[in-house]
Amino acid sequence: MNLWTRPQMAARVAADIPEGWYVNLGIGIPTLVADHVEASREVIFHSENGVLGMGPAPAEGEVDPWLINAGKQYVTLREGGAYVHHADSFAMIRGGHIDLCVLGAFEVAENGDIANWATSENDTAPAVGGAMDLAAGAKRLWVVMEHTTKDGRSKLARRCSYPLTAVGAVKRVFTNMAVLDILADGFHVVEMAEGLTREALMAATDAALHF
Amino acid sequence: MNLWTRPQMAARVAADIPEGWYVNLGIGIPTLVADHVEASREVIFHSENGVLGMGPAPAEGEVDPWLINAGKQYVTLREGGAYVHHADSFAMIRGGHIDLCVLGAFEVAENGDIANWATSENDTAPAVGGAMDLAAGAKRLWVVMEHTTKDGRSKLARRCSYPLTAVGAVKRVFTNMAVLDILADGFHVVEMAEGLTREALMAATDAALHF
Amino acid sequence: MIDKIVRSMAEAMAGIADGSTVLLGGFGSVGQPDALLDGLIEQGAKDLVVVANNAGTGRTGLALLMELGRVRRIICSYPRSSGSVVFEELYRAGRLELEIVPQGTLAERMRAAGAGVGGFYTPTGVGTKLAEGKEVREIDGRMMILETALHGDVALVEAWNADRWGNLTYNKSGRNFNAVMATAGRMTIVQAYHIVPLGSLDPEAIVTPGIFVNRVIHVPGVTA
Amino acid sequence: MIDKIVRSMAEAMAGIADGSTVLLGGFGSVGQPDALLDGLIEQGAKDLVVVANNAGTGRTGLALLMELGRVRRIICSYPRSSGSVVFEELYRAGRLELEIVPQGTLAERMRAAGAGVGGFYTPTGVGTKLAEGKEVREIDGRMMILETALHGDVALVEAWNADRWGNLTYNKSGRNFNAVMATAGRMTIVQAYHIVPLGSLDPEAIVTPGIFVNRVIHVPGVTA
Repeated sequence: MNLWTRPQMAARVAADIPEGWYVNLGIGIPTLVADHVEASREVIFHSENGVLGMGPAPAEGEVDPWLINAGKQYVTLREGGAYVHHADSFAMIRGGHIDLCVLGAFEVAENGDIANWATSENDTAPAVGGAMDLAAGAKRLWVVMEHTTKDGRSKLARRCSYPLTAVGAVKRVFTNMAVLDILADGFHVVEMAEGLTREALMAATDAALHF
Repeated sequence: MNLWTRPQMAARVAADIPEGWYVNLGIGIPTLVADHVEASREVIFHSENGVLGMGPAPAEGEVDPWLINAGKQYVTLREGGAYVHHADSFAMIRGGHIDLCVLGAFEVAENGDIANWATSENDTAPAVGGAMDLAAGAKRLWVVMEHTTKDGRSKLARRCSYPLTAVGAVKRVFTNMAVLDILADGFHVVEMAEGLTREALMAATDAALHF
Repeated sequence: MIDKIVRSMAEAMAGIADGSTVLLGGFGSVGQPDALLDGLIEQGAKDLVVVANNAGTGRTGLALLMELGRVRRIICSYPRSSGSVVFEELYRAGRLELEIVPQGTLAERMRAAGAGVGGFYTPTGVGTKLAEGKEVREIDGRMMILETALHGDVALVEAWNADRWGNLTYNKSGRNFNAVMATAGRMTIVQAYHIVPLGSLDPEAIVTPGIFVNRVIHVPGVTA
Repeated sequence: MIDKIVRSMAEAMAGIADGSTVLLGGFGSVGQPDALLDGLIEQGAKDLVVVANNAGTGRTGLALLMELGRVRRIICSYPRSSGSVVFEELYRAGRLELEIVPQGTLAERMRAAGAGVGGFYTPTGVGTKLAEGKEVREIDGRMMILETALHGDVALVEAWNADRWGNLTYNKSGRNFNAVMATAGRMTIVQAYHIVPLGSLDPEAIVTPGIFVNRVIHVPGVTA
């Protein structure tokens, strides 16, 4: 059994993105997705801080300190890219113009709820950033995350236990074990890591799975 | 008795505009106001259709068909001017950034109500344009208009009889007979045309006047 | 490769359905997508709701579309002008529904649609007959009315420069409603005076990023 | 002659009152008006409400302003970051009020303030704890919550180019919240890298027209 690595998970997400989509990638594994889309295949990446048509990290010595992404990393702008201000940038998100948003998460529920911004109801100083806007506003929300927490608890759940980011928003989940669609009746397994058994996947998942 | 001419009324309005104000001028006599502000005195004129820093009509042979004002007349752009789209242009108006709007009117009431877009409750095909936005949104609304209709009826009234453009918005009125401020208790005469008597002004006005 | 440039008007107009709400850019004669309007007349969609600042003049363009009986309803701020003969005939004959919206509210309602805002409160129109039937509430000591987002199934836009990603710039006061409507159309179709290579537009000066644009057709026009 | 350029930081900061709501541009370290923040620290206003995307890092700038006890409340989307030590100390000690707002709602609330919109309905946050106590209504088949305009008494903005009328351009991702906050401040104060002659900015590419700007101070900075 070979669970997928983080780069493999990112590559798997990238494989599902058609040319021409406008895509916003969250911090963490989602950010890696861009590395797996060849520049010749035109996918247009958006960053909340007003960058549309974001390119890869700059070559060493070519960093422009004025050009960062929402994760505060230095990036570049592709030919055809544009800069906008924050309200216009979020108009793209909230107005349903972003074809796809890929986020990490603490939990995803079988009804599409996502929890990815606070780990308890009494989190001291929670920080939401643009997650709620993205989750509620993008045309499609996909999540890429480890299937379980470090101590083995399933991150796929019947209902989220952490504070929600958005209700019923997630359409597809990519984990290190499987790719799952969320339909009206819950998680549907689209693909599994090579050698993983249905039983093992079920054992690792705290929700019903449809195969 | 010399009632003021339209150019004199416009000049009188212009005299009250301090340098540095952002000003939107309505169609008709208000448009003439710009001709009475010397270019050396920097008043910045705004037009609803996305022109800030509008200059005078172009010299003959120098018309740019892409540059018109809200009255659909050819204009120019001053150094320091900018083009914006309609939502941004009305954000300037509605957000209270325009220091002064000067409009024409059918009627102005002593409570500051203005009626300038439709002449009866059943007007076939009324046309409001940006009048309501300007009247409600500008920091100050002044009206410049003839004191009476062609058939001698007062355009200053206790209450407007025509459909309103905005409620309690007008601060100052410039007519061919007088300049009047509107305060909590009604019209206050600031200035009268030379030779006009108080009695003549009161006779021409269908509202109480404070001198 | 993304290429939003279409080669024919038929391609530009493909799929516009009867009953569509069509947003029509321009203010006066500046920035009107005349070629797209001709294309729409040719294309045949009917029972349309048209959103435009004005209601057409003469007997071409929007006026012709209305005269052909293809427009059910018009939403505009200023329908009446010296040449708006077709509008006035149809309106008087009761063959055209009219919704008058203050110009700024009209722009803001489409901006809201483009930005995912469902509705908003504005002081514009409070106490007037255009506020009749609208929810009123006091916010920050000021009476305001509720206005709702105005989406288009289609937006017809005139731009100055366009590239194959659909990035747009406009020319002077031609920007007007075009840049707002581009964001509010589910299908935004652009006629552009100039098609320029990708990367030739200054990323600091692109007014409508391509994300808001679906199709671009090159219409050089007589004014250049 | 209109001249919004001020010659000293004291002049730039004049009149900022205790209790002011201060909008603070920037995202991460890009576009932060650091010189104006230093000016505000020097100026002395206290009991401030600060609106910013982040809650400061290290012990300078916003973090220092907070550490000096001058900030009563912070409204932001993402207060916690690796270097936000001062914020965390004060927040844990109960000496700082915190209002968390989704980043897009934060931007939109200030855009609303600048555009004369009193409040608006958005789906962002529906069903989450950030929607608690907020009015919910269904619009167009979707649940939305009411958010209200967020005005600043003062907006502190960093720009790239400015002229004496206060027209501004920004540099790349430095535009961020700056251009939005500029419209939402009753007094908008700008630090600009470059002061350029009136007329040298392309009227098609001015991002913030001077109508939104009250004062500009030239801060060349180390990055040029």
